Amino acid sequence: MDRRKFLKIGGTVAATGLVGSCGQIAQKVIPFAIPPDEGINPVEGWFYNTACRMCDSGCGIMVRVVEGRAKKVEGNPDHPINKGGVCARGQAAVQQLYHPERLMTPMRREGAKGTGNLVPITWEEAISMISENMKNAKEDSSFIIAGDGSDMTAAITARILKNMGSDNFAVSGFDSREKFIEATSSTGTPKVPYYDIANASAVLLLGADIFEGGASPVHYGWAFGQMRRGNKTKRGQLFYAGPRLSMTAASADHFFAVKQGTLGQFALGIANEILHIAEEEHLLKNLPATKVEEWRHAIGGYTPEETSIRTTVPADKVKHLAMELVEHLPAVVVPGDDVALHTNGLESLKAVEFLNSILRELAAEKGLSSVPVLPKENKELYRAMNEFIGVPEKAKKYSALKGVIGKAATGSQRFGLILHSNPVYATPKALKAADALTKVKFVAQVTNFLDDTSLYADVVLPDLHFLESWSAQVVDFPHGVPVFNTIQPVVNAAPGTMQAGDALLKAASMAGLGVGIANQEVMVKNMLIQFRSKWNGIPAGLNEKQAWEALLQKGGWWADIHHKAEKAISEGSAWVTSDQLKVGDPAFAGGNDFTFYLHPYSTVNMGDGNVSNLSWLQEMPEPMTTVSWGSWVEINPKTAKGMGVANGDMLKVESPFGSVEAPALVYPGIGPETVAVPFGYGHVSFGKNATARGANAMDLLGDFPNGNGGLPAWRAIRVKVTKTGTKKDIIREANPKGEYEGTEIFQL
Amino acid sequence: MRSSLKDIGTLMPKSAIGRNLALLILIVGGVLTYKVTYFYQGPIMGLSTYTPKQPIPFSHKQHAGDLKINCQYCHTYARRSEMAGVPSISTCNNCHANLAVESDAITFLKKNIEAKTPIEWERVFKLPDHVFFNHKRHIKKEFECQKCHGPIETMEVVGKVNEFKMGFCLDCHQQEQAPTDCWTCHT
Amino acid sequence: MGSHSEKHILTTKFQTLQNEGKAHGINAGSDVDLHMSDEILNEKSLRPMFRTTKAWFVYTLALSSLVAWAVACWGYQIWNGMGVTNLKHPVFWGMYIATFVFWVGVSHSGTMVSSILRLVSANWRRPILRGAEAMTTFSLLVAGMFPLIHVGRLWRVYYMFPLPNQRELWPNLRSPLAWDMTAITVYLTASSLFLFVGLLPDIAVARDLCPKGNWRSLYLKILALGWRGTHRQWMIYEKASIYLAIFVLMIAPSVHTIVSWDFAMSITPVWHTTIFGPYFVVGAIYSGVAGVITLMILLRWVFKLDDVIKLVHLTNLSKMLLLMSIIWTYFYFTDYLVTWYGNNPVEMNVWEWQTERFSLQLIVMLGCSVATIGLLSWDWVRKSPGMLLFITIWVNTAMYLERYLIVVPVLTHRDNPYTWTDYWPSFIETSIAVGAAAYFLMLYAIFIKLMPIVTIADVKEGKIITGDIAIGNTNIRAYGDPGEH
Amino acid sequence: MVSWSFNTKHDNDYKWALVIDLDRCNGCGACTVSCQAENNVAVVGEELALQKRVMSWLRIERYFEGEWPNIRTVFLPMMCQQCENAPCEPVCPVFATYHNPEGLNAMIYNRCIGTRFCGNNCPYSVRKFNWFDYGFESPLNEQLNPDVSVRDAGVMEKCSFCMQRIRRGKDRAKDEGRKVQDGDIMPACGQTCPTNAITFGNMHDPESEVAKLIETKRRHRLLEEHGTHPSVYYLKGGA
Repeated sequence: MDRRKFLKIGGTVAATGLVGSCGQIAQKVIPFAIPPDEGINPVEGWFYNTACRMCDSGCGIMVRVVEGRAKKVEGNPDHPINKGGVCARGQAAVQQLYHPERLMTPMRREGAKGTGNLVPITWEEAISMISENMKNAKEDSSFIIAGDGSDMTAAITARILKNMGSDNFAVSGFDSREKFIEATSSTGTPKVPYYDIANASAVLLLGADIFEGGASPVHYGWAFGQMRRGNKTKRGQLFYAGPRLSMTAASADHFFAVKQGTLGQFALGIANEILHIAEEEHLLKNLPATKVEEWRHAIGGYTPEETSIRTTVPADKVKHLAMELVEHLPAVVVPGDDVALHTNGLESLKAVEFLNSILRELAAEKGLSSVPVLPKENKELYRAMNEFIGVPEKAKKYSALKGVIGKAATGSQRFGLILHSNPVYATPKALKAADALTKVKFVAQVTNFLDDTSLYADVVLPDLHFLESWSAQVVDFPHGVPVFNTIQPVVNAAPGTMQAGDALLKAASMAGLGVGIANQEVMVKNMLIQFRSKWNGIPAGLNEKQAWEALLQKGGWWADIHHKAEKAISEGSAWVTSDQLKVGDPAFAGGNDFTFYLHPYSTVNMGDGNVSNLSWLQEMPEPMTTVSWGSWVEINPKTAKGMGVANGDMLKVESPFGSVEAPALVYPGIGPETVAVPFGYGHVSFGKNATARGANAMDLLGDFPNGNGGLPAWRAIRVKVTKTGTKKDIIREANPKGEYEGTEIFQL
Repeated sequence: MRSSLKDIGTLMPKSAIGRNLALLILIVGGVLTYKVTYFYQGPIMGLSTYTPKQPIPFSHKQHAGDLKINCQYCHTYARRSEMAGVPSISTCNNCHANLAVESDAITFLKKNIEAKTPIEWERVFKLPDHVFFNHKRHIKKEFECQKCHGPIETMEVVGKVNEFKMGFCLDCHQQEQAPTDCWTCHT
Repeated sequence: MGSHSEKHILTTKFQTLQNEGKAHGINAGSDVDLHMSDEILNEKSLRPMFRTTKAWFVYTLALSSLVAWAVACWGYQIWNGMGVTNLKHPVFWGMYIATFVFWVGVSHSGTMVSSILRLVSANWRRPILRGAEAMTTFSLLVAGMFPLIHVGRLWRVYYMFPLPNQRELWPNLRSPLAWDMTAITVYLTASSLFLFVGLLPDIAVARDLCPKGNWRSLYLKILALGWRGTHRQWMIYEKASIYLAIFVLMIAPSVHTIVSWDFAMSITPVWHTTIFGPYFVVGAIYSGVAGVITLMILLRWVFKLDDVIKLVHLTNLSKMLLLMSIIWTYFYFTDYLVTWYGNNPVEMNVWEWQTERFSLQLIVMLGCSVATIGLLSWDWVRKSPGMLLFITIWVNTAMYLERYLIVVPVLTHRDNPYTWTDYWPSFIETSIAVGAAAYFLMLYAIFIKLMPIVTIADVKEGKIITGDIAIGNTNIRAYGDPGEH
Repeated sequence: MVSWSFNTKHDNDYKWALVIDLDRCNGCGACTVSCQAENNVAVVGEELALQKRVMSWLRIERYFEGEWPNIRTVFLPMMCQQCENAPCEPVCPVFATYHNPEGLNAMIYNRCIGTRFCGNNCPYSVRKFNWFDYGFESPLNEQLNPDVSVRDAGVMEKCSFCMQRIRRGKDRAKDEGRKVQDGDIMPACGQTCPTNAITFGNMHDPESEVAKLIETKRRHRLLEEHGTHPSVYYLKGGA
């Protein structure tokens, strides 16, 4: 259905001073100070295009605004990422905007760090304090931890940081993507590969929970819909292989339970079987025979039988899966956290890429292909825009964060700035972020809510909510296609709040570190001026104001993507050489007495926990467990019976790095040797909805394997599980018995 | 007591006339209660029940009556929106930029215009928030505003002429064969 | 004529008369004591009314405090919303509805039994009528409260009445609840009328025997409606009571059938069955008769009415109870069998759940029907008030549980398995249910103090038509035979 | 439709239907929050959620089959099915819920007296009751949708197919002097669905997408044995 027809695309920023409460019964009638433009129905309201910042996927949204109040978030149908869809978290943006606990005034710390004793101060005081401490900062004695390194606030602060003679910029919103970049680094164009699910007819997900997290749940959701039923004649097949039945896995036609850390070997096993089939059916003719031979030889060991021993997937299933992939071309294999976050992560990723390149080859022979073609100039543009933002690529890596926290821990840091990020909560306990922050002389935090990190901040600045602020974002979208989102204020700023970027600019200029920019809005305009010529789609005839409005009305700028490739030998396979085709057995943190594999994962409603204080998301049942208002430990029914554990029994989960306690949830979708713990719960201080609710899975994680600078192998941790004897009610929407009757009663 | 009540028999009216009379009284009584309850909650035509004092003594008699300014010149959303909308001060300024500027009402207005602060009018016509009236639809059907709001153009101070009870809406909807589905007005 | 001396008796010579009454050889077989003089009969019947012991005050006070507490709970519920109950999604009906059905059921004994017995002119009926009819009226008053307690917006409940209004909205006559309201109100009116008409001659007696300056005389004079016992009055009285009996007899079954339709008319799995109408009616009479027996035993024990309400009455009633329990058991198992044969997965789920969750209640309920049939088949059981008391109380407990088991289990485990849940009444709900029982007993206790609890006139009539009549020097046996029992 | 039902007669222009493709639905739950935002559905909090008093009009039911590792999962978005022959309608003693001319089960909150009979009689258990008065803590009330009335304690509520949107869509179509076509109206759930699993339209318009979809062989309706004739059609998953 075409949403475009349904929604008016919103105009530019609303006329200011819209107050009043018509519609509701009220004693006073307060008219508009300035009448809204002709043709607008003030009750239906306006739709303003902006971008969602609830996570950093960068979906384009349009917000319904009635009489100066944001009412509802809808997806921008023209946007290449979300195609008009919005996820649960995005929908909750309006609740975040009008949250009763939103911070409305700057705060200063009183007493020791960690006590969280904050007193309100004026903006002037706050700014002067910050500028003072900016002055005091010397070479390499200041750092920034940002929630997202791709928006205007990050850009401004990065410039200020440079003037302060430091490049300790770290982005805390890390996930397994950097592993992909590592894996693809040898190709010369390091990137997160884009898997064109939409046009594939078979997709194999290797532990890739693409609907729950990762690059963009909404985009992959759309792609999944297209694959499944977008094409009227054929239905796309979805296969999932991994250690847990995740929400993504639940949508798959076939689920393969694979032992932790062996997914790379699983991929090679399938590749082997496919090559076997190809040989029998005389496929892969276009490739040089030597190369195929080389491959056959390199992965000869991974016969279905061998694979089944390693991965616990029966050999016939491996064969069957390989056959399915060959039959449903084009087929794509998507690796996920369970591939990347293991000690053999890099090898596994390469193995998967290898499998993909074979499948591309097979598809190409049939004249099919699903390799997105990325015009060269787009890549250039993307790089240029990233450079404009000015946040170094390395800042987005885990190592950067680790480095910054490490430096802070030494006590060498005098000035720390934390932008919409909660490192104290959202980093592994092993990093000791809290202790590190206490050692920093002065920590300023920019946020909308007081959170765990605010306990260690000297000054807390109440930033505008993203629905109130001027900003823009260069989305790190896996296409490599540059997506530039403009973010405009759809409602007036809440009293007492202020654009933190502007405040920091003021502070910087007071400290003599000015970067010559008035405010964030100007930054966005500058980008328009600089890149307008390269942004095709904005008519050349327009003057600056018109161009500006056109940009805002569209919600940003993005290049069109076309998916059909003429030639199939893509950069995917170029770097795969036979000597790389081996995947070692995984190693695990924790000795033999740690009897369970730990599976920490982020749920679709809580994510990494930065939205845990929104009651809409707390009350929304997590789709697979149907649990709301609290965290849990998933355990296999048989295992639970063996341990005498029932729903609600408190379990103590101990890893080599820490331990958590949470009620048990007997969950059939998990292996007998695995326990799963969701992220996003167990805040120390984050408003009444999130504080002390459940356990923080981050406490179980640590640096493993030690030594390598990259992202730790967080799916390669083993834990002890013990009953504490206490019980806690789990709020679970589904009836444990009834959830097995539904398919019969509803004939599904 | 005992003497007055001879026996149970005396309870029943003896004559046929008596019985019919009783029946008649019952029927008439029933009809009366119906009518009474109906009119009690129904419209009270002609008399303004609620005339609050407004921040500016704006005279609809003068503007709408004598000067014959079209209602929708000021209440501009009426034709395109659910709500008619109280005009914004800039609308007033269209004429009063250089008209009757010396009167203190207008000076008050000017002050607001400079300060860009809207005037807080007292609401006269209220609907409970479970009722959704759509001005646009009624305007498009070329309905007289007066039909509901009363003879506004004769009023110095606007007062409520009709109780906007459901019966009031319903009468009209039935006469005009307008939809009487509950969801037409309630959500 | 003799009113003066009788008043005298009532105050002083009471004890001696009592002894005389005892002295008379009471032939236990017959239902009326032919040799008991009218004075003594009046004495015995009016004593509960005029003689108030401390015990009564304590008893009534205790009950009324329970009622007060229940009312407070109700107020709390209205103030805070229905959430103070344990009702939840999707268990929208619970203890309140079960209790409602129970009390409507109880109400079915009195009026119906007495009218049946009137119409078949069973002689043994006489002394028990009043107690039974009063029971009907009061249990209906209690039952009528529960729909009001149950609704979410009590202050809007008048939407259910066909009041003319400017919204031109009327009640929905397709809804079983609308029928329910009508049925209950009609039944209440009819049975109160029945009770009152039956009372007339006895009120007159009470009026005449009322000691001077006793406050009761005020309302007795008015309510007696100038009853003089003239021939015309008696004729009208007889006619009226017969007509009313027929009328009530027609209403009563329809009422509980309609109550059963609250369930049967819905498409809820276990409820949606055609047998519910008769099944409920039988259940109602079953519990009702049990209720009557309980009350009669208590009355004759508390007020020493052994020789007015005699064993034979209890025995006959218990025969009726036996019959009812057999019929009820039959209906219950028919219903069960049919549903089981249908083998609808949802209904099977409900039963599975019922047996695992409410096993105790099931045992009490089914055990009861078995026991009543078993025990009541023994003659000595039917003749032992103690046993009867035990059985009848068990029966009513069982019947309450039956209603609970009809309402609750299916709602907790109905069509949509995702929403399966559990329900257990909250403290508020329980207090209100208990308060209702207390309310019933309180009303009854007060009634005993305001009106003669024994149908004096009827008993006298019975005595006349079964005893001897002196004509001149000879005593001629009246029609009817004292030894017929 | 059903000759024996008590339904009011239909106006022939519109008959709204919702088609949900279970094969597309990935259970992400965006629809549930979207519905909550659009229809001023209250948040009940932890204690009441534990007592099964969540108010959400739309929930995603998740059903399992089999055991690890061979588990089949079905997501079933469940909202009011807007039955053609609705069990909830006849039992309401005050016409608070009734069949509207466009084949929807209208629920009029301010008429409801809270007998909860309708909720009892709904085989899908989709009606929700306001057990308490759940307020909207300021400034959260600023977000309330002005097109939807806020419900009070003691009344039933349920999915309305976002009838405020239907009304506005028809209103707009009327202004343009045409009938409502596909794309004019979309309920909040379908609006936000990332996988485009939800389609909404007018069954009486043979050109509409829903009219076409409900002819396909994957068409499925829930508990049809009750003869409720839902207006919500599910397209079964699988091949």
